Amino acid sequence: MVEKILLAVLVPLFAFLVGIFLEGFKRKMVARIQRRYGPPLIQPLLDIIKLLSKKDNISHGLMFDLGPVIALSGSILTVFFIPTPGFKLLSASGDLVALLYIMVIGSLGMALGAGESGNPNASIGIARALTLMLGYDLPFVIALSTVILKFDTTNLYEIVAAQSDLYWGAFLMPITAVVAFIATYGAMGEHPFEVVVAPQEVATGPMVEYGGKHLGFLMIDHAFHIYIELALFTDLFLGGASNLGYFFLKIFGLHILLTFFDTVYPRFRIENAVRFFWRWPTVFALIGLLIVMIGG
Amino acid sequence: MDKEIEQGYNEILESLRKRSLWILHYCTGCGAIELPPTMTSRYDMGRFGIVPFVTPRQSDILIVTGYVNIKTLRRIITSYEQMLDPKYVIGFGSCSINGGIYWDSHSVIKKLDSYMPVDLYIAGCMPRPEAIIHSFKHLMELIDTGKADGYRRYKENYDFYRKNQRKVLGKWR
Amino acid sequence: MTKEYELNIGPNHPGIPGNFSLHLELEGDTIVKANGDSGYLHRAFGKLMEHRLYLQNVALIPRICVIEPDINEAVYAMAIEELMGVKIPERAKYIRTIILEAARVNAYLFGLGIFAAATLGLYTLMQWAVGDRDYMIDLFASLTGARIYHMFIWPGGVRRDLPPKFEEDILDWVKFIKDKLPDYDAVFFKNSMFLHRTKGLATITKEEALSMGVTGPNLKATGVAQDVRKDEPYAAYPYLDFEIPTMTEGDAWARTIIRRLELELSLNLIEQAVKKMPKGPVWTKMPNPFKWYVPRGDAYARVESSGGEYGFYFVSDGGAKPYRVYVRGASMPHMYPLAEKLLIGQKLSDAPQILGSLNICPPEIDR
Amino acid sequence: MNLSILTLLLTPFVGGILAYLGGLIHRSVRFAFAFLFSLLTIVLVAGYYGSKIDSLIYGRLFGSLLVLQMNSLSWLLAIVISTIFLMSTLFSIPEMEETPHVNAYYFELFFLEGTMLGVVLAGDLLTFFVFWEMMSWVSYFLVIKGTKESSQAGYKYIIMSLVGADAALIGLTLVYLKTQSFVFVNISSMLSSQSPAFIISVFALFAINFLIKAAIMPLHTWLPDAYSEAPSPVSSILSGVLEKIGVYGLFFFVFVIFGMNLFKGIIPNVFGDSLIFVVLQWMAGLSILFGTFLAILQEDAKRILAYSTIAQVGYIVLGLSLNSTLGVAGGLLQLVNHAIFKSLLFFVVGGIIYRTGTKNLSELGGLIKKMPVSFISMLLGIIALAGIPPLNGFAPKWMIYQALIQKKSVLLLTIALIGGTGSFLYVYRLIHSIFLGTLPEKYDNVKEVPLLMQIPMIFLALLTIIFGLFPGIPLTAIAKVQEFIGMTPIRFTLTGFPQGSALSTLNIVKISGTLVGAFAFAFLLFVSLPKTRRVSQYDNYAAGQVVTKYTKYNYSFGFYSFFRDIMNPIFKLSADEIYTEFTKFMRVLGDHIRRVYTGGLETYVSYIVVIMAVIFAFVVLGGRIW
Amino acid sequence: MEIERLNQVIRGTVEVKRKQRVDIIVDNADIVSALHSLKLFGFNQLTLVTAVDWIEEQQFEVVYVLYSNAQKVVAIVKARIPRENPEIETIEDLYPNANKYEVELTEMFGIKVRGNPDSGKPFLLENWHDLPPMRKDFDSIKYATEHYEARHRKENND
Repeated sequence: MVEKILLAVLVPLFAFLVGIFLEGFKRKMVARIQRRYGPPLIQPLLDIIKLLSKKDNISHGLMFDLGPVIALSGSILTVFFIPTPGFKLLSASGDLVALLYIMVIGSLGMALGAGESGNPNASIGIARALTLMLGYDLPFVIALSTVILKFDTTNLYEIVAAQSDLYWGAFLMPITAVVAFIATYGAMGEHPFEVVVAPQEVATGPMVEYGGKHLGFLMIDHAFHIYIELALFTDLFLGGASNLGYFFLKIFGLHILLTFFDTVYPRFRIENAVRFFWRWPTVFALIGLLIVMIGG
Repeated sequence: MDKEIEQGYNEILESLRKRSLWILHYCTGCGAIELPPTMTSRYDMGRFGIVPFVTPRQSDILIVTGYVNIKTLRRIITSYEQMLDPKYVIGFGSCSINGGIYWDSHSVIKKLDSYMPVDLYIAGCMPRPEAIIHSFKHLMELIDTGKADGYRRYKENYDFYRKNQRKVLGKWR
Repeated sequence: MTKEYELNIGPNHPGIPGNFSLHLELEGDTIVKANGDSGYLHRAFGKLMEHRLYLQNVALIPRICVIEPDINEAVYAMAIEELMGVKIPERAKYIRTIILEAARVNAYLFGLGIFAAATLGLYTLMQWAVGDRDYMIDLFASLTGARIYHMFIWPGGVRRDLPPKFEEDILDWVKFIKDKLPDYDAVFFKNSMFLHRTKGLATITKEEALSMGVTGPNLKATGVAQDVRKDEPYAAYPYLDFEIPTMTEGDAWARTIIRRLELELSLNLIEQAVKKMPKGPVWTKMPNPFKWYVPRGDAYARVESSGGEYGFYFVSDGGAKPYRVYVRGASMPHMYPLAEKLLIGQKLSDAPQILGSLNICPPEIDR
Repeated sequence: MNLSILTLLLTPFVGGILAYLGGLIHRSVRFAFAFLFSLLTIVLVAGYYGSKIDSLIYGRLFGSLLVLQMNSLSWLLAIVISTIFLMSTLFSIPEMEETPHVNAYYFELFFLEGTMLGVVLAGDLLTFFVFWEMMSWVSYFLVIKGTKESSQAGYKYIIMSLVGADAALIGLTLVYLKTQSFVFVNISSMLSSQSPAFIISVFALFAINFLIKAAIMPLHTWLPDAYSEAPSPVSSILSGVLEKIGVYGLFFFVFVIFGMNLFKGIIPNVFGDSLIFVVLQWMAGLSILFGTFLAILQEDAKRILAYSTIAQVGYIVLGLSLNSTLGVAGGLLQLVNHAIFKSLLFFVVGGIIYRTGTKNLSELGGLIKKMPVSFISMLLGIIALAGIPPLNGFAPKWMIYQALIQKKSVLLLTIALIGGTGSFLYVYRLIHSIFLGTLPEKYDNVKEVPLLMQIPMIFLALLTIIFGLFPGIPLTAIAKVQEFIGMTPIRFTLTGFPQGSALSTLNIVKISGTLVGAFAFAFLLFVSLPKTRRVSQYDNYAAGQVVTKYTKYNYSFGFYSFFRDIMNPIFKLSADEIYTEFTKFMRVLGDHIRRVYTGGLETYVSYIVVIMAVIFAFVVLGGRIW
Repeated sequence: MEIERLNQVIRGTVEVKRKQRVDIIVDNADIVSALHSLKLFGFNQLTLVTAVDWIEEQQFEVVYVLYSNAQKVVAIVKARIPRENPEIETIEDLYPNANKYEVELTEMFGIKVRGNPDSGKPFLLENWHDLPPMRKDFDSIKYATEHYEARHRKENND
């Protein structure tokens, strides 16, 4: 029992620390690409502390307050379902399909909270976020179907176990892995898919009225989000890992790759982003699916 | 005893908090031209955790960059009141100190601190990026020592500020 | 039934260039009505100049437009020179050209950087461009000590000769920027996403542009090679060899690429001017500056700024202070009515981009 | 002879008559009767819980027995019907108070319930068909009691229903001519000797009828109008149960009356499935996809729900047509749960219309401050609809996905998952435009809906939670249904699915427990931080400008307009044109029929007589064409 | 150059000031017709519209600066109008960009523009209740001193 409680604390903590480190590292790396020195690695943590300790917080209503809370709790819940080496807490309670829906809980909370702010910028941001979600979900779902078909199970732990000894998903179905990577990238909302926040268009979109501890919560949630997306990809296509160190390294490598794209691409228009996802990634996802269907 | 702990806790918080200051992205006057160089690769104020942010709710510092037109003043005050405590105002350039070269203009106010509490002024037209960064460092010191208390002053002397604002802007809210 | 809703872009908004507000009425994602709201930077320069001596105004006028302050000095000097009938020395002409072109390059670097960051979210170009621009700012600072408002050009020529080694330094800087241009191209001008978002966006035709008084890069992008530097040459431009770049597309992409070409042109002009620059005096001796009396009359002096035609309509009654000055900013017709018209029917996501591609500089409108 | 089925069947009719008569005395008498008899119906239905097949022969016509029967499938439908009707009756009390002909409304409402029960309890084709026809007509009369446009919508609805009914009538006649019997239990064995073409034709004729009622994709055109223009309690009945009757009919005919054995051999197998099922699966898939995408683009609260009904019923049909233990169980669970949450949503929207007088989303907003109970109900409703755990929409979808994976129907899985994602879009639109955003000034004095409207909402909202956390409760009844239709019953636990029942295990209570834990942690962290200060909705970021009550600062019209831009080319190519062509065709058809009919009941009866005569003549004279 | 021919088409004084500049002085009533002729003549761009307050003569001088893209000539059209109840006709239909210049004229000088729907709407100023600020009889120094609090110099600089 004690062990379980300890794990229940440790898993989210690990996820948070990874997320926050990657965020900090990203800022540093982007700064270096931009020929700057960049903020210290712990800057995201400082930002969160600053935001959480704001003396004054505004609220537009109960849902406005609960939005970030639900977002964070949804993310924490998701973390428990993602196979992390060494932790096996809720493996029997849900699977990949359930995970897809569990991941939405946080977004829904965030959407509800942002909606209550009564700011059209926030509403547009949410509308964009949901539309974008529909965009990247199509290739992503096809990719997931391919994975499920390939390993013939929806249990995440079994999927990870099936990829041992370098039988990685990425090697078995490279096309699908690339598609899933692009979709994961879209889900993380970095450039060029940064249509949701888009400060220049909708003034940070859903976060427009959020400040203080609300924004702090959202930033914590963002750290989790980075971890979730990348860890899921790692589990599905990079064979998970045998220990936390390898797991972290894989996530770290993915994140560096993402940051490169983030730095050199401007933003899509939302329609174009969705059209992009529905064009080549979807076609390639279907090709990947076909290969697996034929090749078994 | 509790009070001491609380004080110590607050001190630690302040010292961490000052390392993350977000500027409201609002170019009120021509001083805004020196902010991009300060942000970008040559001077990079991001080193100190200072980055521009979009909405007043998210930001900590309002930089009044240069002269303040009365039309702008109204928006500045609106934005300032939307910011969350603790919030700081930096008066940037000579124009915000005493009207500068626009002392005789019919649409530019001359003394910013009559209308909103200013924690720090930067003199010069334009202040150089080095001066801006120095002023941020100074603001951090002020935050550390608790002297950057503009938001408290604004609350305490709300009637005074509101009276001055009304005088210039008329009954506007 | 209320279909539309209102949205303000600016003044406190990263999508707007400067302190300026765009009041949009939208239906869903489509703009049905766009109103510019200016005046946030209104300082009434016309009125201020009426209060000041001609010499004092030299310090005042650069502050009209902060992005490219030197054109103000040049145009002010040119107006007074026209009224007083002063001819300026050859070297001063070249120095003016160098300063103006360097200022233009600065304005383009700054403008393109902000355009990339503030409309497309490509911060990398902004970091690079604004950082590279700063080395020229250093050179400017060596002129009079000021980074932004140099107050170097004044009636009769320029205030003093160039500092030592300035010529070599500026050539170095030109080379430096030229070396950087491929980087900019790779990350921005040839970026597929940029092409995707700007090609065919907010197209203006030649006729529209001419009838609305559009000038500068925005006009050149529609295929009209109109440039004050060629049409009514001032400073040392008559002695320099250059072609005005034009494009025919007239869309946001063409407007941006034109600025990229102009940037290259200006760099070439600087090189030419530095190489051709003669030795000699830099200031036609004028009477005691505090007692300048400009003969009665009016003049319209104009130069080509980074945005387009920039001019002063200058009236003197023969006194010690200007009688009336009207500042004609290039952005005024670009915003009213061009941008207001272009925005209608466009998507919200494109609004900052259209404004950015028109290179609208709010202080020119407000003055 | 056990008369209890008859008692059960007659209760709503008696209730309707009593409510009508009571309403002539005083409205409270009407309410009392309405409430008591709805409750009585539930009690009577519930009394059948767990009992085996029970049937009653109540007459003989055309040489065939007339039968009522109660089996576990009927029971499942009957309990859903009676529950939703009780809720709807309660909801109707304030809603319909001011309308004219309120007595007639209750009369019709109860008649609808009675006829529906009749359909699910029918043991022979004739009873089935008579009740079916009555059901269509009564529901038509209820639909046209709504808004001004409702008569047009109802017209469309009844025309489509008539088309279906005619098809069914022809089918019925054909069957009777061949078998000389209406009784369900005879049909399968008697048909087996017939030619495959005959069987397929008869099945197709019946299927058209059912697919129209179930509004499966190409036959859905009547639905959005009828649902959105009908009075809200009626909408919830239409969406919650009436559509399920169509699904019920379809699968009752497939699984029970015709039986899978009948199709074996005459219908080829495609992808390891009978072609019928494959066709149905893809029709369901299309319904999911287009229902969802069209729902996203609606500007009217009830139309969103109407289109979402098409999509959600698509899941039911998809699940059932998978013809596997998991799929059928998932489909039936979706049937039960969809009735719950869709009725709930229609009730909430009905309450909004009751208070504000509009269902136009762009005129609403910010009502969360005024109507918290409605908000929470709708929140639970949309979470359930979107299939997000831990509410009751999750388990059926999960089961259907698992069944799809078992079948390796990856494309359908993709469509179903995309439909799930798409549903987030429209449910968020719904809750955002109504409850979130800026509160328009004109709604400053809006109050929460009356208690009688709240009770159904709260009850159904609680059901979404209970059935969500414990899918085992409805699954108990569903497993019995599966036993009844001769299928391996689903294995389940109270809170999910054990090892071996599906590809993976599921424990919803554990998921929700963890969620609650995470929420508690986050919430405690949140409240331990500095307090929040409530600000006015006008104290809002507007790029430095001031927002006043005159500012139109609410984004609700064309919420997904960029999605429209994306979809436009696709719609132009496919659905839009077909759809417009189809409606055009329907209108032309309607115009022709309008010349013959004025809409009166007697004309319709004569029409039936004529049609029957024609078919009779056709069959007698050229009957050997089969 | 055909600039000389302008004399024949325009009712007003035409003076070629220098190589690329021609001044045209017209009556208030002839402004629109003169600009119309000039547009036909090739002056297709309106550069600016402004006014000069000749307070001693109790007159406003309205100035239109036009540019001919083909001939590369600047034309400055000037018309004197009385200072009392100044009014001019709009040229918005000739040159679309004249709108805001005319709005500015109304705001800064109080010159009414007939036919311009926006004339009189606030453009650069907000809540302005004083004289139009660009008039010579508006004393902006006095206004500024009265309305805006100034910073007093401290005796000791600490």
